[in-house]
Order: sequence, then structure tokens, then C-alpha cells
Amino acid sequence: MTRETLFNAVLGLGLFAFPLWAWWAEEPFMITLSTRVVILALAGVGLNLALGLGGLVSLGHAAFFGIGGYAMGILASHAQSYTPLMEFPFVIEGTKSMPVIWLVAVVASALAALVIGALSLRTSGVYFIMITLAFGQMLFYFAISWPAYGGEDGLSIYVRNSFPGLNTLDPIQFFLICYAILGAVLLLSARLAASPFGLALNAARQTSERVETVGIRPYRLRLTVFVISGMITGLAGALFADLNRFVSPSMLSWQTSGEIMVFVILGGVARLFGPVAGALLFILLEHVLGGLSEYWHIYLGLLLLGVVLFARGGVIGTLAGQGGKHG
Amino acid sequence: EPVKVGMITTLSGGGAGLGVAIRDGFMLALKQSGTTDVEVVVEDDQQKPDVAVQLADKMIQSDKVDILTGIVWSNLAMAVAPAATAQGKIYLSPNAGPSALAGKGCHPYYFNVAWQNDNLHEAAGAYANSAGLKNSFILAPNYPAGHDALAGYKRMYKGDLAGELLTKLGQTDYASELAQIRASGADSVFFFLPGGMGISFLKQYADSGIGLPLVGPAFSFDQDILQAVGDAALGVHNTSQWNKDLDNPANAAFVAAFLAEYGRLPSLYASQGYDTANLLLSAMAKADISDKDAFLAALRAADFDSVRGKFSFGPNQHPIQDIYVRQVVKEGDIYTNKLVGVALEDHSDVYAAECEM
Amino acid sequence: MAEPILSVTKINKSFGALKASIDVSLDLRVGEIHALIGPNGAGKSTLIKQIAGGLQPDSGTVRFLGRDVTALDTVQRAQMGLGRTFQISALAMEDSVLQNVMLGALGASGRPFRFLRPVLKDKALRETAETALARVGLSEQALMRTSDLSHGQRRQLEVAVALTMRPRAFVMDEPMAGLGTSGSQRLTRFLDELRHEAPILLVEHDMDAVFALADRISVLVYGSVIATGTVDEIRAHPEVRRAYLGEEE
Amino acid sequence: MSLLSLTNVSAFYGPSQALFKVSLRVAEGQVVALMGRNGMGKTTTVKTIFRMLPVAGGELLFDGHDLRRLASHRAAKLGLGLVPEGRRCFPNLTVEENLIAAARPGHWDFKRVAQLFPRLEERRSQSAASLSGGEQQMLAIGRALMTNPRLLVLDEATEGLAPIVRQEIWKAIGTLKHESGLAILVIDKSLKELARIADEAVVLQRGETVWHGPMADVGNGVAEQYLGV
Amino acid sequence: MSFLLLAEQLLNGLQFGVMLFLTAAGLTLVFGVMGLINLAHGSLFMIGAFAAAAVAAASGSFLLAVMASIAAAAAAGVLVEVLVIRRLYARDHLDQVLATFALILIFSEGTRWLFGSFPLFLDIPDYLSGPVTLPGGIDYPLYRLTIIGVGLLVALGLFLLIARTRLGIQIRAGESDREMIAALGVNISRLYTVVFALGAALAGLAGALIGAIQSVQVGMGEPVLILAFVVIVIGGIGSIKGALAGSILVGLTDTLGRALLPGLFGLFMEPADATSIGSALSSMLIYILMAVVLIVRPTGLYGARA
Ligand SMILES: Nc1ncnc2c1ncn2[C@@H]1O[C@H](COP(=O)(O)OP(=O)(O)OP(=O)(O)O)[C@@H](O)[C@H]1O
Ligand SMILES: Nc1ncnc2c1ncn2[C@@H]1O[C@H](COP(=O)(O)OP(=O)(O)OP(=O)(O)O)[C@@H](O)[C@H]1O
Ligand SMILES: [Mg+2]
Ligand SMILES: [Mg+2]
Repeated sequence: MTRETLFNAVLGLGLFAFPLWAWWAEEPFMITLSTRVVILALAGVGLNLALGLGGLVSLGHAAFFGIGGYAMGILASHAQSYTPLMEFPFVIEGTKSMPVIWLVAVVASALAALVIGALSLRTSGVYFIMITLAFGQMLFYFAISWPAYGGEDGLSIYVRNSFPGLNTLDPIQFFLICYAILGAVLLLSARLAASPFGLALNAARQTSERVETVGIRPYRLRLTVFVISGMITGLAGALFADLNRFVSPSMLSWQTSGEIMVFVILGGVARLFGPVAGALLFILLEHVLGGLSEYWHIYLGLLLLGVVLFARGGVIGTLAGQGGKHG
Repeated sequence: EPVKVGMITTLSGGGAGLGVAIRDGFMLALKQSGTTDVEVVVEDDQQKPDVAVQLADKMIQSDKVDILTGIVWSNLAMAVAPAATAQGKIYLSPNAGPSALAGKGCHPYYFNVAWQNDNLHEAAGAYANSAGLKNSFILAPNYPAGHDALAGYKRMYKGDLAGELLTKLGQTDYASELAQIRASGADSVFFFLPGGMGISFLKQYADSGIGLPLVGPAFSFDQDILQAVGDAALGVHNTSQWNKDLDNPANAAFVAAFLAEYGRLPSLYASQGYDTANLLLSAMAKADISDKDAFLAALRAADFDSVRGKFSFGPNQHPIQDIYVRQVVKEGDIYTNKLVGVALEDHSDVYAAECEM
Repeated sequence: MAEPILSVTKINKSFGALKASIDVSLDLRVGEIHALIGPNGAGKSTLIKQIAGGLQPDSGTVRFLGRDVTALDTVQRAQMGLGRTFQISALAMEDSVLQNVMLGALGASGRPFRFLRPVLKDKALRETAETALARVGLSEQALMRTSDLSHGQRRQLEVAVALTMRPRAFVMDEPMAGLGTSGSQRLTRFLDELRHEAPILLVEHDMDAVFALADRISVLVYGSVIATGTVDEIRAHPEVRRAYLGEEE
Repeated sequence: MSLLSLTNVSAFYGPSQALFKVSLRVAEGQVVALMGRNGMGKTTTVKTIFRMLPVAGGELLFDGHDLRRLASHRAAKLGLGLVPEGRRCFPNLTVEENLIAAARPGHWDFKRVAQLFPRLEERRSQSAASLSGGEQQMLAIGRALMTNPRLLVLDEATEGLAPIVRQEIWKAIGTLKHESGLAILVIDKSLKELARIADEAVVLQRGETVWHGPMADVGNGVAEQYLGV
Repeated sequence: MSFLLLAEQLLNGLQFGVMLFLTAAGLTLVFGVMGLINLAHGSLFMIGAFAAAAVAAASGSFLLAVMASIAAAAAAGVLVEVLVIRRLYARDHLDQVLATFALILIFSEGTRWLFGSFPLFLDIPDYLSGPVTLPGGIDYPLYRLTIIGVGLLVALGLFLLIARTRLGIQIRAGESDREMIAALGVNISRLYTVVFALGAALAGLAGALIGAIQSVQVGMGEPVLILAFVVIVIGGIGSIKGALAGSILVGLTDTLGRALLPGLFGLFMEPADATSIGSALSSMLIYILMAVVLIVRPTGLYGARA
């Protein structure tokens, strides 16, 4: 077992054990906080596929995060008010069932990622960063000025959605749902990275000319990973909205994109557990420093700076050694 | 047993000024009362709704607070208040008053100690009538509170509209809008542009030489902001439920104490924070927090000396109060407001009718 | 005689005022090594790009395996079996040497969109890859990071990647560049055998190699083919001596 | 006294050692050939001289200055000129800009370089990225000359050049040596040309100096043993 | 809409464009030419504005204030470059993103700590305030004309510096291969410190000039940052000409969009809806513009073709 796998295992188990402890100790907020880490990590895992594996630095992943969130918000708000989502040409009812919401969130994000990706992938490098930002901003402003679903105020859902057989209102059960999803997605992304697809994509990131000359289209590889990535982040968005029982355009803002990216970089780009470590560290800092001083952002900034300057390859890169990390 | 209060407010970033004012006002009232029965947890929401929600969760689940308060912005209030009241926590709004929470979404645990969002704009409309303005150009940012602002103004205003614009949220340059105002033949301009947007607009308006009378809600003429606007704001009429020269003993004491404590004049937001704390204290004097019904009844009675004078709650637990017209003046080196009249008396809001409580 | 595997006919290409290919025609037949030589900037790499895809000729046609491929892109031509090496190494530098050759094998397999099975456990791909490495003499370096290879080793890897594709024809842009004397000699021997698997269009400035290998040589000067012929014919060609070879030997 | 001297220089790439006590000397006006098969550490040696790679041990002197203490640009300013392996022209600059970027006053200026390589004059305002491989090589040499060095280091400087140009370059190097007394450290695969021009030779194998001596002696078995010829 | 109003709106668009260029000028150097993703550009803009406001309040002189803004931002630039940025050139772009993100946090809260939570006062000096009448009868603020002038001057200066001077050439060379340019004897570290400081100084200058007609407050740099990136990318990274063209294009699009779209929708819609949809669309307009430009020309208007 390499140091990285060991570290990943500790991280994964710790993230599981802590909320269990909190449950036992009756500290429900600690469970909520862990759930938040898990969900944001999930969003990061989504981005990390595009960013780490595909080299696609997307500053527009808030779009998918928000689409997932709004999928939950819109469906649940209709269910909450007993009004159908759509009456023509056929009736679509809202729903409060998580699996259905997830499905809608994932499909909607996939479609959005397909369109955004297909157009954005014409560019590369910094241009790609900016064009994805542009699409994200379009959705953001659209959501803000679209009155039907609350505009800037967003949508509140009073009761968390349901999952068959579980009581989602119980923090620990909701945590377990999210944790299971994160686990499944991590497994998927590990598989993906080691697969033929992963190999080709990884090569395309470094030299797309080479990939073409062996008869593989980099564009298709990239579009595929972008869509998968968007789907995962979209799913995370739906969960996040459920965690907060609330969705608003701020989920679509570029700051959100930036924050998801910060998780990834902080934890270690292209590291399987990078986003998990990053989200954990960030939320932890936010939680601990937030109460410390009115000017706690200064300390947060200094700590982040310390990580970039002295911990190359993010948290995991530093703790687990260099192998595997690019850049 | 002390009452635990969770204050979620904006203490970092561009909107921090408002949160700081609310907090300072609130704390001042507690300090003056000398009570040891209130324990306050203050946290920074960074003006992000999801952070506010997380903080609310923390305060409810971990700090076990009885009462939440402090939120500055409507969208954050919308994120926190319904969920909090649904969990049986009392929410006292020291600033935002979105219509959704005043009408259908009203709740016995939700109290607004400031105003319903439309109020000051309605007052501006009423003032425009009384000032004989006949052809207003109106503008606000394109988001729910902005829509409410224009709707509120139009509800009371009886003249014609020379033009109506929704600007971009966070916009900093208004040259294009100013050109349209100039060309519109308006006789006055009503604007609602909170925070930095208002400062930018006012400076640019003054520099454009358009010179038409301006009307607006108090937000852009707040004590803490006026110093940044400077001469550009001089003489502008604005509407507010409070001003530092309101003639009542509670207010005089508040202004003096605030100045002594923090070394600056209190702002509108500070007055609201102060009132919120005093409302809470008045309820605590009458009932114990463990007796929810009695405590809510005590809050509803609003038996405290508001710095704005008359104050009571309507059926939707939003204020019924007078709204005044103020004018920006310079006192020595300091830009401030002076009262020049009353725009609306004993005003409540139109959404109260929809509230079934 | 059978139709050549690869042929270009009357290709023209300009960059602004600069004419990089002028009515270029040449072909590549079964079992041969056709060397393309010419002064620096004559348009050899430009021609290779037009043959391999990636650069569209202004006019003229490229035929490969009996098909007009002028309108096809790099990927399609590669899928048809055109193997190419670059003048300046294009390799996935952060990956291992093995992964680079695996990529070639994967491309040749035509099924890169497989998501779940680890690629390194794919026996067939791995075998193709390891064979190719062995053939260029890089077996020992298989697990090294490509960026840790020396310049010469990278050139060898370039060739190995092309080999994994089992192409029907090779186009190689200066494969010897950067190889030391011994390396060049080895690669020369290697190409000599390789021609029986698939013919090679070889751009090279290493005259020892060219003269040792080429069945035919075409000389490109200022975008035009000024001569095509056997080694001896070209060696003796006065124009070629003047424009390219100089007083060598 | 030698202009450049390396004594027992060791260097690492991360954890792996690439140079083991390499020693070599280049005297004023002397041409020294650095030889060895692929991957034996020639370029690595060059990198230590130009401070692109830290020296782990040993001594590194140029004209009496301890190079180990100097930043890359200071070392270069002492009079070290580099034609790096793989050309490394600045692709986003035009030919002319590539040359100007490096220029330091002295014998070599744009005009002289253009005389040496007329092709560069023709391509003057074309971006280096779009140059042919050989043209880039000429540019890299021209650029090194523009710094007016006292010691020129040529790492595979004739790679990818047409025979006729290569002859030109060898001729030019000869002229540089004889007329301007330039010291040269040269890495090249053409033994024949090296034999013609170099005074001394140093042979590296797996990062170690395994042989050094007069160039003339390389023929006697050294080439067979270490260079695989 | 009358012709005169349209003309005025065109002028506004141009003016807004040049203003955008001014805010983006420093970033053009640092990002476009040095190739460094500096998210803290907006913070430097803010530092300039705050320094100007502080000095203007103390001295009453606008000119001194502007000079102070340049000096303060440049000093901050040197500090940041030497302590942080210098270690990041060789790194991935992403490390730069994280580090400069951290700098934003530090600068924003640091400024709030120093200056308090409330906006500061910075006004146009008397000699530049008020409108002048242009030929054609448009009343136009003198200060905005001044900004156009300064912006164009900066554009010209930058263009000459980057395209025409040896320094500019060396900077660009450093962007593609620092190691190599150092091996040619150029002190690239110091050069980059100087360039970064210059970029910071330009950001500071913009902050002071624009702060005078906007709100000088914490967080004022963030919208600036995004817009600056937008115009540079539309123009094509590394091209000063492009940045100017991109700025003006964005300025015109945004201004005309705001001015015309609601009216346009009003032709076939309820006025209330038209205002709402028209303004919604106009706030998305520059991003739509950017997306379209990049889809059609993936490296921007004047960017080097890939
Ligand atoms: N994109 C381009 N734009 C302008 N000129 C170009 C472009 N690509 C190549 N050229 C020019 O076309 C000519 C032919 O270039 P090419 O790379 O084909 O030469 P070559 O024969 O391969 O030379 P070498 O042997 O030196 O590699 C060169 O003079 C080069 O400068
Ligand atoms: N960046 C690097 N990181 C790690 N190892 C390296 C790196 N560069 C070179 N090496 C290793 O160091 C050894 C010496 O390489 P070097 O480039 O000095 O060889 P060389 O003699 O110049 O060979 P060539 O003739 O092929 O250019 C090689 O075995 C190579 O694998
Ligand atoms: Mg070539
Ligand atoms: Mg080498």
C-alpha cells in the first residue's frame, strides 16, 4: 500500500467515524458539518475529473452545481405547493423523492454540460477557463432575474426530501446517503482514471497531437469527461440544496465555481481524494477560524497561502509524496 | 435561565458595514440594560445564503439558541427564516422584510422589527405626490427587492412615469442610464440602489449635471454611507422610519450612547438593531422563554420604547409605524439627515391581508 | 505495377506569400523506404503534415491505400493505418514510457471509450506495447517517467509508439535527430527491417542513414521536388549537391 | 589557466543521481568535445554549468568565479553562451525579437548573425514557432552568438540541419575558434567534425567521466568502447 | 430613440470601454504578457482607490491622491511578487489561482481592518467636475473624457513598451521560457518584479481614477477582476491592441444593450416584461459576447493562432 492509499483510507474512514461519534455524542451540527464536507467534496470530485484528468480548467462548474440545486428546488417546490411543473403537452408533477430528483439533476446537468462543453471545447487553456466562466455567468444572471423561482431570493423547501426506507430528517441518515454516494463516485472515478479512456484522456491533456496520430479524437474524450464531471457536480448540487433545504443563484455564482476549484487545488489536483481533503480542510478552517476574529479571512488567506507555497501538490501531494501528480 | 440569541450577520466583505451597524446597535441595547440573561453568539454569514443556512443549523443544533436574528439581506433571510421558524425558533428580523414572509409565508415565530421591503419605497411615492412631482424616472436593480421597490413606489405615486429601468445587480457605471434620464423629460428621479451601487450612482448623477430632484429610500443616504457620497447627496429627499433627530427620549438617549460607545453617529441599521434588542428585552421582562406562547404574546405586544417613537406590530407581525421624509444636510464636516416631514402615518404593508395567522 | 500505398499529387500550399509546397507529387510503394531530403525550410515537414493530416493543402490530392484522403483529418488517416513520428517529440511527458506506447496500442485497438477495466490489465494491449518497446530497445525504461528520458531515448519512444499501431505506412520526420552515432546506427538497422512490414516515407538530414536506407530519394527545394532517383543518382545530381549536400565526401 | 573548470561535479534529478564527480576543463580559445551515448549526462553537465540544475558537490569555476554561488543570469553574463538541446527558441517572439532579447554589446550583432544565416534575415519578422526545424536551430545559434560569449556551449547544435548548412556551421565554428579565440564546449554526434575541430575530448558514461584526453586519441579504441561506433 | 441620444450612448459605450481597458491594463501585463493568473488584480485596484481616498482626505489634492494610489499599489505589487508570486512562475496555473485567491482574502479583510467597514469618500476634483458641451450639443462629463484620455495614453504606452522595447521582448521571452532567458543573461527575476509592480501600479491608478466616480469600498475589486479577464480574453491574450479592442467592444455591447434591449423587447411585449427580460438579457450580454467571440475565434480577436 502506498502512502497515498493509506492516507486516503484514513481520510475516508475518519470522515465516516467522526459523524458517527457526533451522533453518539449528540452533536447533530457536527454531522451536518460533515455532510457539508462530503457534498462539497463530491462536487470537487466531479470537477477533479475534468480538471485533473482532462486538464479542463472549468471555472463554470457552479453552473452544474446550481442546475442540480435548482432541479431539487423546482421539483420540491412544486410538490410542496401541489402545483404541477408543467401541464402542456403532458403533466409533470413535482416530487419530493430524492432518487427522482437526483436523476433529474444528473440528466439536466449532463445536457447542460454537453452543450456548454461542445461549444467551450473549441477553445483551450485560459480561453477555456473564461468561456466556461461566461456560460456560468449567463446562467447566474438568468437565475437572478428570472422571477418564477424566486430570483435572487431563491427557493426555500421547508422539509427535506425523502428517500425510500430512510428518514432523511435525521442528520445521520442523510449523512450516510451522501457518504455512500461519495464513496460510489470515488470508486467510479478511480476506475475511470485507470481505464483505457483515462489513459487516452490523460495523454490528450499533455499532447493532443499525439493522441490524434494514434487515431483517437481528443475532442470526444474531453467532451465525455466534461459531461461526466458535470453530472457528478450536478448531483452534488442537488444534495447540497437538500442539505440546506434551500437553493439560490449564489450556487451558480463564479465564487462557487472558484470555491469548488479551491477544494480541488487545496487537496491536490488529479489526486483521487484531493477534493475530499481540500473540502475537509477548507470547511474546517472556516468553522474554526470563523469564530476567532472578525477578520478571520486574513488568517484563512494566510493559511491557504502557506499551503500553496510550502505544500506542493496540495495536502495529499505533501503528505503522500509526489508520484502521480502532474504540473 | 438566560435566553440564547444567535446573530447571523454580514461582517466581512463589501456588505460588512450594515452587519456591523446592526450588531453594534443590538449590543449597545443589551449593554445599557445591564442584563446578564442574554447570551449572544455572533457569526459572519459572508453575505452568502448557504453559509447563513449552515450557521443557522449550527446555532440551532449546536449552540441551542432560542432566538435568531441579525440577517441583513432579503435573500439570506429567505434562506434562513422559514426553516428556523419551522423548527420552532423565533426569528427577529432587524432589517430585511421580503414580501413572501409578510404575506402568505407569515409565521407566528417570525417578527420583523424594521419594515416590510416595500415600505420606504411606498413612502417615497407618497412623498413624490406631496412634493408635486409629476413625471418620475424610476430605477432599481433587477432582483426581487428591486422589483419590490419599483412596485412599492408606483403603488403610492400618482404621477406619470418618464421611464423605468432595471439595472444590473452590482452595476458600477451608470452613464447609459443617466443619458436615458436626461433624454426622458422627467421632472424627478426615484432610485433604489443599495450599497455601493447607490454611491456610484449619486456621484455620477451629480457629475452629469442633470440636476433633477432625486428621491429614494433611506438606504443610499444612511449615516455610514453619506460620508462616502459627500456633496453629491446634499439636499436629496429620502424616506425612513427613523432619523437621529427624531424627537423622543429613547432616541436621544440612543444617539448619545451610540456616539459615546463607538465614536460615530448611529445609522438606520444601528437603530434597527437597537430596537430589536429592546423588543427582545421587553418580552423577557414579561415572560419566560420556556413558555413559548406567553413569550410570543409578549413580543407581539411590542412593549418597548422604540427609537422611532410609535411602534406596534400588525397582524402579520410587521411594524405599523410612521415613515418620514428626510433631507441630506451638512452639519459641520459631517453629512447627515434632518427630518423634513412625514410621508406616511401608521403605515403597515399591503401583504398583511394575505397573512393567515 | 500495383498502386502505391501512399501518393500525393500536385500538392500546393502557401503561407501568405511563402510557397511551402509547389506542385509536389511523390509516392510510396510497398516495401520501400522513400527518403525526402532538402534544405532547411524547404517544406518537408509541411508536406508531412499534409500527408498525415492536420494541414490542408491548397490544392492537390493525397491518396492512401487507394482512397482519396485529402478531406480526411489526422484521426481518420491514423485509423486507416498511417503511422507518424514527429520532428519534435510529442509525448505524454508525465506518463510512464509504457503508458505512452499503450496509448498507441489503444488507438490501434479502436476502442478508447472503455471506462471501467484498468488499461494496464489489458493483456492484448500490453503485449503490443511491450513488444514495441523491446523492438526499439527501451524495455528497461518501460516504467520510467517519460520526462526523465534523455533526448535520444525520447526519439526511440516516438518510433515505438508508431510501431504499436501496426500501420500500413510510416511517415517519419527526422527520427534520427538527437540520436548519437550508435543510436543512429541501430535505428538504421531497425528501419531497414521495418520496411518489410510497411513502407516508410523518411525525412532525414542524416545522410549516412539516408544513403544506407533509401530505395529512392526525392529532393525538395523551396517547395518543389527538383529530383527523384536512386541513391547514386541523387548523390551525383549537381543541383542537389549545390543546394543540399555541399562538398560532403 | 582554464576558463571553465568542473571538478568532481555531482548533480541530481530529484532523488536520482545523474552526475558522479564529473570533471572537465576548457581553456581559453580551446574547443572541447563532450561525448557519450544517449542519456549519459552530457546535457545534464551543461545544465549545471548554466545553473539550471543545482550542483550537489564538487567545484565549478568560470574565469575564477565560483559558478555555484551565481544565479543563472549572472553566470551567463560572465560570458557563457548557450545553444541548448532542443533549440528552445521563444516561440511567441519573432526571429528578430529572439535575437534582440539576447543581445549584449560586442562583435556579434543582428547584421553579423544575418550574414552567417541569411535565412534568418529572410524570416526576420516571422514568429519562431512557425520556423522549420533547421531554421529554429540557426536561430538558437544566432541567439547564443548575440550574447557575445567567451565560452560557447553547443549542445547538439547541428541537429536537424541540412548537410550543407552543417558544413557552414562547422566552418563558422572553426572561424570563431581561430579568429576570435572563442572557447567552445561542444556536444555533437558527428565524430568526424569533432575530430576536425576539437582539441580535447571528455567522454561520459552513466554520469561519470570515463575518459579524457586529446581529441586525436579518441580514434584509438575510445570511440568503440564508449560511443558504440 | 433620438439620434443625439444614440450618439451619446455610443460615446458612453466607448467611454465605458476605455474605462474597462484602464482597469484591465495592469492585468494585460501580468496575465497577458507574463502569463500569470492574478486573481488579486482587483485587490490592487482596491488598494489604489483606498490609498487615493486616504491621501485625498488628508491632503485635499487629487493629484497627490493619484500618485499615492500608484505608489501604494506598486509597493503592494513588489511585496506580493517577492514574497509569493516569484515562487509560482514555474508552477501550474492552478497554484497561482489558489495563491492569488488567498491574497484576495488577505487584502480585502486587511483593508477593512485598516479602514473600517464603511465606504470611503473620494471625489472628482473641482477642475475636472461637471459636464462640458461637445460639438453636436451633447453635455458630457469632463471627468469621463479625462478617463478616455488617460486610458488611451496608457494603451499607447503599454503597446510601445511591450511591442517595441527590448524590455518588452524580454518579458515576453520570459513568459515562454524563463530558464532559457536567464541562461542568456537576463535577470528575469528582477524584470518580473518590475513588471508585476508596473501592472500593480496601473491597477492602482485605475482604482483611484475610477474610484472617484464609484464607491470606494471593500470588495470593489471583484467585479473589476472578472470584467478585466473578460476583455483581455476577448481581445486575445498577450495583445495590448486586443485588450483595447476587447474593452471597447464590451463597453459598447454592454452600454447599448442596456440602452436598447428593453426598448427592443417593448416592441412586441408588455412593457413590464420587456423591462425585466430586456434587462436580464442585457446583464448576460457581455458573457454571451465573450462566448460567441471565443466560439468563432478560439484565441480571441487578436490572440496568436494556436
Ligand atoms: N504556419 C506557418 N506560417 C508561416 N510560415 C510557415 C509556417 N509553417 C512553416 N512555415 C515556413 O515554411 C517553410 C517550410 O517549413 P518546413 O517546416 O516544412 O521545413 P522543413 O523542410 O521541414 O525544414 P527542416 O528540415 O528545417 O525541418 C519554412 O520556411 C517555414 O518557415
Ligand atoms: N528532467 C529529468 N529528470 C530526471 N531524469 C532526467 C532528466 N533529464 C535527464 N534525466 C536522466 O539523466 C540522464 C542523463 O541525461 P542527459 O539528458 O544529460 O543525457 P545526454 O547525455 O544529454 O543524452 P542525449 O544524447 O540523449 O541528449 C538520463 O539517463 C536521463 O534519463
Ligand atoms: Mg522539418
Ligand atoms: Mg542531451
